[in-house]
Amino acid sequence: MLSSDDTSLVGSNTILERAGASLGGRSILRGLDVEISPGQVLGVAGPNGAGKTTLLRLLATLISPDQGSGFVLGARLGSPDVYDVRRFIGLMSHTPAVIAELTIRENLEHAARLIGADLERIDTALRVVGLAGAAATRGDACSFGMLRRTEAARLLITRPRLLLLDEAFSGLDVDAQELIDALIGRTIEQDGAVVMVSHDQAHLVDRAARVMTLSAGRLETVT
Amino acid sequence: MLSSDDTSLVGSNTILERAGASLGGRSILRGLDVEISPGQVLGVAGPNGAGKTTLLRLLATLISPDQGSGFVLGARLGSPDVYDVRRFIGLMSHTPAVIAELTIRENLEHAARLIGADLERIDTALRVVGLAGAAATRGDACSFGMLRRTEAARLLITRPRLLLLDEAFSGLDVDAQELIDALIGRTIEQDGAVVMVSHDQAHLVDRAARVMTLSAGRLETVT
Amino acid sequence: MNRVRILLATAGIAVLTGLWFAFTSPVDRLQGEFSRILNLHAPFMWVAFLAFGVTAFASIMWLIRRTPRWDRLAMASVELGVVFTATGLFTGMVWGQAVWGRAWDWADPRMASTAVMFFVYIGYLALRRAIPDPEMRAKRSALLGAIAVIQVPLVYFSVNLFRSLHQTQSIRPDGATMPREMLMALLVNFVAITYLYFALLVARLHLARLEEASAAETAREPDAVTPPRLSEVKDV
Amino acid sequence: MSFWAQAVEIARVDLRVERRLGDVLRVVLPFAVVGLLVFPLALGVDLSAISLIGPAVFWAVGILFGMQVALRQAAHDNRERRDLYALLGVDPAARFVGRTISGSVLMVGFLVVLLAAMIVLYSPRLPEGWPIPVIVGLGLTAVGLTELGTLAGEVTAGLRNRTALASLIIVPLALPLVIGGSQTLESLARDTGILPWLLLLVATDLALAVAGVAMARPLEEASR
Amino acid sequence: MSFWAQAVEIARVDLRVERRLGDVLRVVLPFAVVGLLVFPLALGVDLSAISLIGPAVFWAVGILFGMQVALRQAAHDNRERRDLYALLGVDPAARFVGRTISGSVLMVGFLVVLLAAMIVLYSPRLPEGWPIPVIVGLGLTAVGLTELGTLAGEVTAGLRNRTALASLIIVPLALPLVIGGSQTLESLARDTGILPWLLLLVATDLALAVAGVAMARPLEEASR
Ligand code: HEM
Ligand SMILES: Nc1ncnc2c1ncn2[C@@H]1O[C@H](COP(=O)(O)OP(=O)(O)OP(=O)(O)O)[C@@H](O)[C@H]1O
Ligand SMILES: Nc1ncnc2c1ncn2[C@@H]1O[C@H](COP(=O)(O)OP(=O)(O)OP(=O)(O)O)[C@@H](O)[C@H]1O
Ligand SMILES: [Mg+2]
Ligand SMILES: [Mg+2]
Repeated sequence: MLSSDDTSLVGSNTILERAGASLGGRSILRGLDVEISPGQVLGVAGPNGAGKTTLLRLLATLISPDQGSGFVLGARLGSPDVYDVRRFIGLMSHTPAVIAELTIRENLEHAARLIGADLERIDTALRVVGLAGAAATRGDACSFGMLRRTEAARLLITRPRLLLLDEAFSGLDVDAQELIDALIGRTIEQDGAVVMVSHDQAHLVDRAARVMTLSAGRLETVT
Repeated sequence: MLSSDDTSLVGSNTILERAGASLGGRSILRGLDVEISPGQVLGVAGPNGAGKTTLLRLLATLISPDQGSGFVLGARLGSPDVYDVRRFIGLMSHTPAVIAELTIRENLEHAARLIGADLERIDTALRVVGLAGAAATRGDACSFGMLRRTEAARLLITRPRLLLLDEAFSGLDVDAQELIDALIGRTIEQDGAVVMVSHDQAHLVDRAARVMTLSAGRLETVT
Repeated sequence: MNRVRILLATAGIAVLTGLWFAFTSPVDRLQGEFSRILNLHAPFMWVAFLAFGVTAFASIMWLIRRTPRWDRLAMASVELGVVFTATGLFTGMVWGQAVWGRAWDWADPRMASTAVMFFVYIGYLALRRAIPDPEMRAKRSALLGAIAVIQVPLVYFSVNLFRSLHQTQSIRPDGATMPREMLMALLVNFVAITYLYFALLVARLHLARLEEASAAETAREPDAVTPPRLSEVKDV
Repeated sequence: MSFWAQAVEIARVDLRVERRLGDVLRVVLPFAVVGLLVFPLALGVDLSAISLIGPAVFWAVGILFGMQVALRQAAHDNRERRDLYALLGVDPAARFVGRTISGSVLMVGFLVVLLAAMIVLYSPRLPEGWPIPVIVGLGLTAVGLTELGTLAGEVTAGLRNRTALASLIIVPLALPLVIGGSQTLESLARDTGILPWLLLLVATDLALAVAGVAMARPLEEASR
Repeated sequence: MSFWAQAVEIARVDLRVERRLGDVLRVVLPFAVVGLLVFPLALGVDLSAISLIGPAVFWAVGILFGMQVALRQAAHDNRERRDLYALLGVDPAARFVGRTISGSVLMVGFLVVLLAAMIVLYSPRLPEGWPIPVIVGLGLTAVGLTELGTLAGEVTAGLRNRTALASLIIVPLALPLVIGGSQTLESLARDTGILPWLLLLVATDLALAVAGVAMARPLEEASR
């Protein structure tokens, strides 16, 4: 039987070719060429409103390009293939996605069950992110950093092959920031790819092989 | 006639004496002694879930102490006096408070009108925060950083005497982070006080005369 | 503009001609003068079906092509379909009151199903108005427009489908053979009202294009978020 | 800033948001007009009797859909926004008054259009000199319903299942308003003096206004 | 993970959330029972006729409040949660099925308690052998209503004024369900064969299920 983490059916090819995207009838991204190889960290920088979050949502298959084309983990964006690869994409966005009425543990259990992951990973993940003692706290009674840690725990459990981090360090205390590094490290080890958005150039340069800078929806520089 | 910025009726005395606070029946803060003098920046550090946000909400008069006592800008916490000083408290919290159906300019106008501030400040504030070109964007079409900048513009317009910053640097690009410094600087100049929460010790030490560290709802150290 | 005016004017003439036929044709002896209403009732219902069919077609075309014109067509056609259904319902009710002494009966499958169809398309219009984003609006309404059309055959065949459940009205001349002149009047009205539909459709599409053009003028490039101008902090 | 200036500003912005979302005029109103048509059909009323039941149907549909109008603000409220208003120095009572103003404008608009539709569709026999008393009665009912909705919104602020809860709170309390509103017309027809009914409405409106203003601060504090 | 396992997990968690919030059982149900009492009073029905109108009142109250039950999930949905489910690889159709399962459980519970209350309050004359056909009819109606509510929630996902819109979309479409549901009892009384009505209900449920499953992906895509 296939394990739920089996990725043999998933491509590793993630690439955008002259891709553009629109929101609310306005063209936000234009003519982006991006290639992300397994085992690599790509940094994304750019001023506020440049389109970094929109780029991550495009790579997460949550929006479709209205220009050019793209593949994520081998699935063509805008095609039904994306449904097969979504499970292997992990996204940490500006606002944490934790179900308010469930406790931290229940949130993780729910995710593990839906994805078919081993439930035993939950306890370990809770310990790793330092929430073992707060596992019974409901989502709506969590501090901001606790929500972010819960997300980190979920990403530890779901083991994405494409990890998308939107200012993942914000809201975490100094100790917990190392968690993000651990997440990145593990994804790379398992031959996954990471795209990280940050406003801190030093953060990016330390971790990413390449850093691309967006400006007004276009690629400005790649270093 | 009194100008809306007139603060002669407002005390400047902000102090907590053995104050504690509870949320959802759980005691979150305990026995806090804090004194904030005009013209001073107080830094607050501490791990995730320590109670930093709760402390700021207590100082913002949004929750009342259930233990000990406190005064904010001369008004006793839990008394009706707080209604008179709230207008002089500025809070930047984890989630930006921008009305989604209104444009950025309308949001600022609304705030200015409610507070009785000069509407001419709006254009200047928009230029200062770099949103003059985006003033007609609706709140629900803003990027995260644009929302934070809108909040900064609002704080420029409302000129608080007590400025409470909860990880205000997060989400802002490098240029825009200077905005926060400008806000702090101006508040201090006008003899206001600032309390800033951050996970970045360097950030705090650079700006704050004193840094207090919270841990599990108690004061750990003050430097 | 001119073309639209001419179309509307000729449609007016066509409808007047239809009315003339309706009022001069012989009447059914059983139902009396009121049976003249049938000349309007049936064509309005038929054309309403046509309109919803056009919407479904346009919706499917939008899903394939994703060009705004199909979305405009779907929207314009629903608006007309709703107006035509309302007229059909109204004439049906007037007739029912005259012939059966009752304007409405929920137990009549055709009446009930027509009413449901009417509300669903009103819901379609409300949904459109609730979505500001043009792309999202087009997507969702295309889905609803393509699906909602399954009600049309249900309404049409409701009389036969549910006969086993409920008696049909005894003097309802479904499928009854009519005198030639009566058939003639009905057909003339059918042509006239179909023509009216197309004329109004063209006019509505024209208006929609104007609306969209003016909206496009105000649509902006993504916003220019610029670096802060700290030098002006003191002026705020 | 003065109490009234704040209330007016809140009302102004609320009406602008409504213009953008079109909750009332574009979503609820058309359905209410349709409801006006369907109600008698559902009850199986004969067309010849229709002119008699017009007003009753008007009130039934008015209250049912009016509830959605009354609760619209509650739907857009959230903790961030409440905190924002608090720290802009907005008096909770001014917020209550402001929302009542904008809500009443919408509710009056809603009920007047519905009334016009009812008159066209049902052509009820109206007693002479009806317009002024009826419109006054309608206005007073609208204000009361809005106050109720705003209060219910405040009482349930911050709760997750608030819309369900709030609508369930409104319905029973709206009864005196609806009775007062509908009786203005009836007693006009029976020539039995409408003043008592108008006074009932005024008294209810005032009582709700006093309750709203007096309770504004405690409710605001209870919502955190 | 398999489609069904996902659907069951969604249903399980949804029921747990309901247990915590108590939307249905603690908020809507008590009001519905009160509604059962108030309805005949509001219509001015004479008490001696009360046993005759029981079933009609049951259906009127059931659909009115049932709508709130059907729409409860829509109230807890938001963009973050939709994105979360998408990236957990949840098939939109599995989400639809899961929500239909949990919603139907609640709706059946709601309707059965309401029916019991109606029987106690009105003591209607019920034809012999009513329990099984009526409960089956009720169950089928509940499933259909839930499917409708879930679909309406999907169609209006992400819109700000969604509850108003969704409830307005549901009501007309619920008509065949209510007709089917209420006719089971009637035709049992008139001894005219209930099978056609049960078949109507089954057909509607199936049609809605097919529509929900088939439309799940396109709707999911249209919601961003
Ligand atoms: C308000 C209630 C009514 C509704 C909703 C309604 C609905 C419809 C619909 C949808 C059609 C078009 C489908 C078709 O052509 O078969 C239609 C046609 C027709 N209706 Fe009605 N109807 C109503 C009342 C009546 C009444 C009271 C009568 C006569 C007693 C009547 C007689 C007819 C006839 C004769 C046709 C044309 C059938 C044909 O030639 O195919 N309708 N109606
Ligand atoms: N739903 C939307 N509708 C219309 N425009 C939008 C929408 N969401 C974002 N935008 C616009 O898209 C542009 C890019 O937004 P995005 O969130 O991708 O920026 P970002 O690079 O992540 O910025 P930040 O650093 O502030 O997070 C902005 O100009 C914003 O106004
Ligand atoms: N509404 C609430 N009900 C119950 N407990 C709460 C509530 N909000 C917060 N808490 C608890 O209060 C504690 C402190 O929360 P607070 O948000 O003040 O932390 P913080 O120091 O700001 O943390 P972070 O760095 O993560 O933002 C946490 O343990 C949290 O679980
Ligand atoms: Mg962003
Ligand atoms: Mg915090």
